[in-house]
Amino acid sequence: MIDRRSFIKGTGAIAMTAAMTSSWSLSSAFADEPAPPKKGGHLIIGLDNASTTDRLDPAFWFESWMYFTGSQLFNALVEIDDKGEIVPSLAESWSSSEGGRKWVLNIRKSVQFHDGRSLSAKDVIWSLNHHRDEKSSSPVKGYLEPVTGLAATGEHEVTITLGEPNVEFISLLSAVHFVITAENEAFEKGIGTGAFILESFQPGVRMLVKRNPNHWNPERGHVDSVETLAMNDSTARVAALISGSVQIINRVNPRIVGRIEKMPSIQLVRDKDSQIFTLPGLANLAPFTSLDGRLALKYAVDRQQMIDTVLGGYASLGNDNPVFPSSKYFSRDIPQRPYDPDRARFHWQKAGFDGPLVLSAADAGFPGAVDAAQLYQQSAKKAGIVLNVERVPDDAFWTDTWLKKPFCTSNWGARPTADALLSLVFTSNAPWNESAWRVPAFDQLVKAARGETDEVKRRQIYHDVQVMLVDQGSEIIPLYADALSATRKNVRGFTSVPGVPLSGNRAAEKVWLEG
Amino acid sequence: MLDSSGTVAPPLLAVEQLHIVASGKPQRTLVEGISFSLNAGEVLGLIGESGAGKSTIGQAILGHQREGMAVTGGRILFAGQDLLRSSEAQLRRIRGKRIAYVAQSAGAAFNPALTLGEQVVEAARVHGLMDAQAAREKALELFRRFSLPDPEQFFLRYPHQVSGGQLQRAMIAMALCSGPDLIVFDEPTTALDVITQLGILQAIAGVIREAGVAAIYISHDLAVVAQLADHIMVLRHGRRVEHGTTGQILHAPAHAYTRDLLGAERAGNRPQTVQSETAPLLTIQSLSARYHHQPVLHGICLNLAKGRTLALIGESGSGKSTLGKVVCGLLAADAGSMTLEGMTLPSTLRQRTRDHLQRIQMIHQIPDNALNPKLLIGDQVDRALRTFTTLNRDQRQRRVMALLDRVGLDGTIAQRYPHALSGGQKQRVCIARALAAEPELIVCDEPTSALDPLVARDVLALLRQLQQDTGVSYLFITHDLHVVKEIAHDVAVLCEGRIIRQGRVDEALGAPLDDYTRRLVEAVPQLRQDWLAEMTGYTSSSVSTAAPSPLHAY
Amino acid sequence: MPALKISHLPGIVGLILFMAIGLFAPWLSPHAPDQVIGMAWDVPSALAPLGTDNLGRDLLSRLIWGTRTSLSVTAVAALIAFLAGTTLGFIAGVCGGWIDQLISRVNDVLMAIPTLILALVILATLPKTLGVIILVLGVLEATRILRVARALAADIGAMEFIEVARLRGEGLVWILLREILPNALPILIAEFAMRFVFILLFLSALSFLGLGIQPPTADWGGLARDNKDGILFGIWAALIPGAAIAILALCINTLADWLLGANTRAWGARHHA
Amino acid sequence: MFMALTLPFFGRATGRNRLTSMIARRLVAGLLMLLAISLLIFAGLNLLPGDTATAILGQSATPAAVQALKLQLGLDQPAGWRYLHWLGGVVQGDFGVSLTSRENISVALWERLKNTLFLAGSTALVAVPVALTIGFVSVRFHGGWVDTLLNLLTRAAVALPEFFSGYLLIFIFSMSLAWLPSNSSVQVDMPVSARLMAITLPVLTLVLAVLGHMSNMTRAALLSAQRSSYIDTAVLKGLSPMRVLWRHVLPNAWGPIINVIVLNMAYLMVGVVIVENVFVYPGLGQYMVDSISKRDIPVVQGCALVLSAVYILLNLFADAVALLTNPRIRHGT
Repeated sequence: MIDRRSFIKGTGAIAMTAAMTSSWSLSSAFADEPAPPKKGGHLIIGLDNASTTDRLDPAFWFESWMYFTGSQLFNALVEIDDKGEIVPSLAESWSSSEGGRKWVLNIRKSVQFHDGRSLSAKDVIWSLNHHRDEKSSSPVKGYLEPVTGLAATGEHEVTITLGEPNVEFISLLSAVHFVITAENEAFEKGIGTGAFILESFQPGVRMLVKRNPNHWNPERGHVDSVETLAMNDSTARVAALISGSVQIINRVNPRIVGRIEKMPSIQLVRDKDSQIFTLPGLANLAPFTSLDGRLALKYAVDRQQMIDTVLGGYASLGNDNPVFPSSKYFSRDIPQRPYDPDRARFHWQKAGFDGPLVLSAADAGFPGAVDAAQLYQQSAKKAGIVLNVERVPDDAFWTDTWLKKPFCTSNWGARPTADALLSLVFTSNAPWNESAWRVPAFDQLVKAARGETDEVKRRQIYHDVQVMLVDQGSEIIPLYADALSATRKNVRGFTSVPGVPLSGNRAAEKVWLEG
Repeated sequence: MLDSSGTVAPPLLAVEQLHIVASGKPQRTLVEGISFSLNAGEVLGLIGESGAGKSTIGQAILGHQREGMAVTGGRILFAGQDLLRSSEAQLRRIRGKRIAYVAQSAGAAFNPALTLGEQVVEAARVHGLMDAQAAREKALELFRRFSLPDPEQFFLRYPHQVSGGQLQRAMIAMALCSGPDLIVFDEPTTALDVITQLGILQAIAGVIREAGVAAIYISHDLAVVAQLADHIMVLRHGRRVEHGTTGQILHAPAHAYTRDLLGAERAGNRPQTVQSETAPLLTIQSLSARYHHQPVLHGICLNLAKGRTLALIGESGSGKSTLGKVVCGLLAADAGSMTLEGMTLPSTLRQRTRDHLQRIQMIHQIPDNALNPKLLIGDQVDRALRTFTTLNRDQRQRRVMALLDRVGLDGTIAQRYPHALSGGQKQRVCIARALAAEPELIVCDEPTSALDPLVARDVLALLRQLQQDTGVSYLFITHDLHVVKEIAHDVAVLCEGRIIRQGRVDEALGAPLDDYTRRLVEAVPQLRQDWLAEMTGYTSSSVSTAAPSPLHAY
Repeated sequence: MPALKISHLPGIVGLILFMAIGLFAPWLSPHAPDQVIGMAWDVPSALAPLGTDNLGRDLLSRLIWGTRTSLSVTAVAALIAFLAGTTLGFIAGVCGGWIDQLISRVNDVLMAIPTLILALVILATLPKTLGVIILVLGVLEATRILRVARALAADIGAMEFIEVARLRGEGLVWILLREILPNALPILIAEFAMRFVFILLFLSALSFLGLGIQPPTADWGGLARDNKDGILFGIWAALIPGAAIAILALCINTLADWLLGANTRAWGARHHA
Repeated sequence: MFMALTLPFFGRATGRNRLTSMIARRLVAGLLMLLAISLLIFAGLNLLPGDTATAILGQSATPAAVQALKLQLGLDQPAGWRYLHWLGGVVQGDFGVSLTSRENISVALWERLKNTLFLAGSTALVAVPVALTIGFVSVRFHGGWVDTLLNLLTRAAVALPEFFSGYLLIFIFSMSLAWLPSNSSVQVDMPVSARLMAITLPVLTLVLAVLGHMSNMTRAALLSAQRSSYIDTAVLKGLSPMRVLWRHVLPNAWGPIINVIVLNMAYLMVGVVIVENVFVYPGLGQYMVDSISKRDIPVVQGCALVLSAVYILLNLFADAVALLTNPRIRHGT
C-alpha cells in the first residue's frame, strides 16, 4: 500500500500490424463469444495503485487506477484493438505526408460530450495543448515535443506538423493520457465523450459512473454503472473477488495464480509481456565502461530462475532487448543469451574489475527486485563475480538511487511505439537514460528509423538497433513480466490488448455481465 | 471460657472460642480462643496494641472477614443465631439492622461519591425499617443530637465537604439510624486530635446511655476505653491477657502487661532537669511562612536553649509541622530570621552549608516513610556518617554498630531491610541515623504518635537518655500533652499559626490558662472512669465545628 | 519480588523459550532464512516442517530467525524507551519547577500526536534502517514511560526519606539513583514489560504496512505481510507469525503480572495508554 | 490524564466556577498544544528529506518537470510564509488546497472523518457494552473460573495483531462461510443496512483489539473501588452485592472507566490504518498515509491537526467526566 511507487511507466501500447500470438488469455471462455453482449447490471472493479492524490487531469495520471478510471470517461483519438492494431476512436481516419512530418486527423462527427456539446477539432487542440503547456508536468509531454504546429484546419480536421519525421506518430496518440475534453473545460470536471458519465469521484476511494446513453460507439458501454474501487492491498482484492463483492481485479500476485485458476467461479486474464524489469549499469563507471564487464554481467544472470522464483513463471525470457515481443519490429532471430558462468568469468577477468560491485535494489524498482537481486548475487557468485546487494529505501528510490547509483533496479512498461521507449531511455540525450550509455551510431539509427518510410528498411534498422543493445547495451533486461488480472466467470467480453493491461484500460466499457 | 455477667437471661452476644487465621504459608494465627459475652446495653472495651486482633474480632462479630482471613473455629452467637454458620443472606438481615459498625477512619469509610444523608439512611431504608421521610427525620434528629451544623444542609453534603470530626459523628449517626442492638466501635477517635476526640467521646457516651444499645469499643488507648466500657478485655497477639470490669482493670490489674499499659499512660517520668539558663541554640524572630500558597505561620518568635527540649503543641492545622520544616530548611520562610548559636541560619537548604545540615537533624512521625525501603539499615546510617564525618570505611562500620547499640538495637539489624523491622525498631533506626551526624538540634515531628503506647514510652525514654548523654536539643512537635510532660522543658502553644503561649512546661501549662490552651490540656483523657463525665462543661457546641483548614488531615 | 504462582509459569517458560530460540537461531533453524528450498507455500514436509513461504523458503527457519529479529529490535527499542523515559521522567518528577514544565509539556505535545501517525510521518521520510526504526519506536514509547516515571518520582519524591536525603544535602544523582530508582523499579519493570508488548505489536504493524523491518530480513510482521495472500486459500503461513506475536505478548503480560504481584494491573492498551 | 496542564498564568479559580474554569483552562491548553503540533509536523515534514514535487512525479521526475511542478504548487515560497499562510486559513476553517490533487482539503477531510467516526462509533457501540459486561461479570465472580476464563480470553484478544484477526475473520466469514463482504468500502449513497453489513468485519476486528483493555480496566477500576474502606462499610450495612456494586462501587469507578473508553476511542480514531488497509475502508488514516508518501504537507497537516484535535477533545471529555463524577470537584469544599 505505501510502496505504491512500483508503478508501470508504460503509457500506451505497441502498435502492431500483425496478429500477435504472444498475447492471449488463459481462459478459453474468451476465445470466442458467440452470444451478443448483454446490457445492464452494475460492475464493480477493484484496482490497485489508487491514491488520495489522484486527479482526473490526465497530466497527472501516473498509475493504473487513474488510467483505468479516466478511460471510462474520456476517449483518445485512437486506440489499440485486441490484435494490437491502431484503430480509430475519436479520430475517424488519418493520413501522413512529407515523410511522416505532417499528419492530418479527421475527427469523428456528431460525437457529444457528456454535457451535450459537440466534439470539434478545437476540443482536440485544447486537450492536446494541455500537455504541451510550458508549465505542464505531464508524463507524455515528451511525445509532443517534436510537434511544431497543431492547428484546426477544419471544423473536424486537425493538422499536426512535426519538426522531424515520425512515421509512427499516430501510435503515440494512443497513449492513455491523450484523451479529449471540451474546449476551455478543465479535465477535473470529467466531461468527456466516454461510454460512462461521472457520478462521483473520490480520489483513493472509488469512482462511480453511469452509462452514457448518447455514447457514439454502440459497441461499447454495456453495463448500467461501473464502480471502480481503490483496493491497494493485494489480499483484499483477491478476497473481494473470491467472495464476489467485485467482478474484476488487477495485479494478481503471481504466486497465488495457480490457486485462483482452480476456482470454478474465477477466470484469469494474463497479458503477456506487459513490462520489462531492467538492471541498468551506468556505462560511464567501471565495470560498465568495458564491454567485457557488461557482457560478464549479462552472462551471469540466471534469467529462468528469476522468472520462476520471483514471478512464479508468469514472465518470459528477456534478452537485454528493450523492444517488446509484441512490437512488430521485435527481432526474433537474435539468439537468446544463456546463463553461462564460464563465459561470464572469462569476460569478467578480461574486464579486470577488482572492486566489489554494488547492486542497489529496491522493490520500487520493480516488484520483487530485492529477491531478484539476491538471486542474481547467487548466480553471479558462481561466475566469480562478487556482487553486493544493497537494499535501498523505496521512498527516495527514484530521486536518490535511480540514475545516480552505478547499478540498480528499474522497470518500463510497453510504449505505443518501439521508438517511444528507445528515445526516452536509450538514446544519448534521452531524458531518462538510466544506463548513461551514449553511442552516437545508435542515436543515428534510432533517428533514421523514425523517419524511414520504407517498411523493409525500417525493420532492418530496428534489427540493427536491437542487436546493438543486446551486444553492447549497458542494461540487463532479464525478463518480460506478464500482467495478471482476474474476473468472475460471469464477466464476458474481457479481451486482452497486447501490452496494455485491463483490455487496453477499457475493460469497463467492453465487458458485460452474464447471468 | 465464658465470662458471663452473671445474669440468667441469655446474653445478647456470646463469642465462644473464636479462632481466626490469616491464610498463606505458613498460616498465621490472628485470634486464638477468644470468648466473651455481652448483655443488652452493656459496653465492652477491647484494648491492645496493633496486631492484637482487636479489629479482626470486631469485624467477625458482623460475620465479616477481610480478604485472606478465615475463621477456623468457635461460635459467635447473636440473639441465639450463630453468625459464623449463617448464610450471606441471613447475615445481611443482621448487618446494619441489628449490629452496626463504626470504622476507625470515617474519611475512608464514607463513600466519596454519595451524600452523607443518603449513606446515613441507607441501612434503615434497605432493611425496610422506615420510609424515606421517616429515615430522613431520624437522621436529622441524630445530626442535631450530635451538634452537627445546619442538619438540613449537612444531609446534602458530600464527605469531602465536612471536617474529620464531623464525619466521625456522622458515622456514629449512620450506625444509630437503623436502631441497632449492638454497635462495634473500631477505634473511632484514634486519628483525631484531642479536642475533636473529646467531642466524639461525649457523643458516643450520650447515645449509648440514651439508646441503651450494647457496644464493643475497640481502642489502644486505655484512658479512652475507661470512659465508656463496663468491662475491658486486654488482648495481646490475638490472645486474651485479662478480662474484668473497668474498675478492676484500672485499679487492680492482674497481669503485668496490663500494668505496663497503665504505666505507659500514666505520665510518670519527667525530663532530666538541666540548668535553665544555658546559651540559646536556636532563635527565631518574626518568622512567617506559607505552605501551598496559604499563609500558615505569622510572626513566630521562639528561643531554644542548648540541651533543652522545646515542645510545640497545638491543634491539627495550627502550623506545628510547618514550623518544623522551616527550621530544617525544607520550607523557605517568607519573612523573619533564624539564628543558630548567634550565626544567621539561611532559610533554604540550598543556602545552608554542610555544617548547618549536620547540626540540625530531623526525626519524622512515621518511621516507615522516613526509611528508604530498598536500602539496608546499615547503609542508611552509614550514608549519614559518610556525609557528615571524615571517618574511613572501617571506622564507619564500627560507628554504625555503636549507634545501633546506642539506640538499643542489635547490630545484626544493619544487614536487614526496613520491612523486616517493627515500628519501634524503625523509629530507633531513624534516631540512630539522626545521631550519626552528631547534631546539636533534632527536630522531632511527633515521633511517637504512630507507635503503640508501650513502644512510645520506650522511645521517649531513649530520647531523654540521649539528650542527657549528648546534650542535644529537641524541637519536639506533638499534640499529646502526656508526651509534653514527659520530655519537654519548655513549651510553645501554637494556635492558627501564632504562638499564644510560651515558657517552661509547668508555668506555661499551669493556671491561669486561656481557653485554647485549657481545652488542649483538659481534653487529654485521663485514666479514671469519671473523667468524661466531669468534662460536661465542654459541651459539644464548644468544640470547633468550622470546616477544616486546608492543612487539616482530612 | 512477589511470589511466583503456578499460573505465571507457562508465561515465564514461554518467554525463556522465545529468547532461547532467538539466541540460538543459527543452530536451531534447519535452513538459511533466505534459502529457497521449494515452491511457494509447499505443504509441510520433512524438509520444511511448517511448509514453505511465499518464495518457497522454509517457514520454520524464517520464523526462528524472525524471532531473533523481532525480539532483539523490540528489546533494544524498549530499552531505549525505558532509559530515556525513566531518566527524563525522574528529572522532571524530582526537580519540578520549570524543568518539569518543559519536559512534561514537550512530552504532552508528542503524546497528543497519535503514535502511529507520528511513526508513519517519520518512517515515510527517513530511510527505514534498523537503527531508525528502533529509535522511532524507542522515542515514541519513551513518552509513555516518561509519564509513569515522572508520576512515580513525584510520588516517591514526596516521601519523607527523600526529605531526609535532601536534609543531608544529597545531590540529584544520588537521590535519583539510590533513593528513587530502587523504589520505582518494580513498577518500572512491569511498565517495561508492557511497553515491550506494545512495541512488539507496533513493530509488527509497521512491518505489516511495509514501513518496518525491510525484507529479506525475516521478522514476524514482515512474515505475515509476505504470506497474507495465502490466508485466503487456507494457507496458515501468515497466521503462524501472528500467533507467535500473540503468544509472546501473552507471556510478557504474565511476566508483568508476576512482577507487579497483582491482578488488577492495567494492561493491554494499544498505542495510546 | 495527560491533559492535566497547569497553566501558570491562569488564576486559581474557586467555588462554583471551578469546573468551568478548569475546562476552559484545558481547552486553551489544548489549543496551544494543537499549535505546537502543527508547527512540529510542518517543521518535521520540511526538515525531513524528500520533496513534494519529486514525490509526485516519481520516476518521471526530470529536473524540468520538478521545477515546473514546484512553481505550480507554490513550493518556491519560503517555508515560514507557507506555514503562516496555511495557519491563517485553518483559523477561518479553510484547510487549504491539496498540493497534489488541487482539491479543497476540507471537503475530503470531512468525508473521511465522517467515515472514520462511523467506524469508530460503531465499534464503540459494540465494544463498550460488551467490555462493561465482561468487567462486571468478572468482578461479580472475582477469582472464580468465569473470571479466569474471561481474563484469559480478553488477554488473548488484545495480544492478537489486528491484521491477524482481520484476515482470520475474512477467511472465516467471507471466504469459508460467505456471510459477510470482505471489502468495507462504504459510500455516501449506501443504505444504512448495507453500510452496517459492510463494516461488520472491521468492527469485529477493532472490537477484538480494544475489548481486552477496556474490560480489564473496567475490572481493575471496579476491584480497586471495591477494596476501599467504604465498601466494607456498605457490606457491613447489610447491602446486597448487587446494590454494593451499583450504588457504591460504580459511582467511584466511572472516572477511570470513562477514561479507558475514551482512550480506546482515541485509538480507534487514529490507529485503524491497518484495518482500513485490510478491509479497504476509506478512512482518515489511509488518506493521511497516502498524503505522507506524496509529501502533501497541507493534507498531512490537516489530518494530523484534526486527529490531534479529536484526540485532545476526547481527552478533554474524559477529564470533564472525571471532574463531573468526582464530587470533590463538582461540589467544591
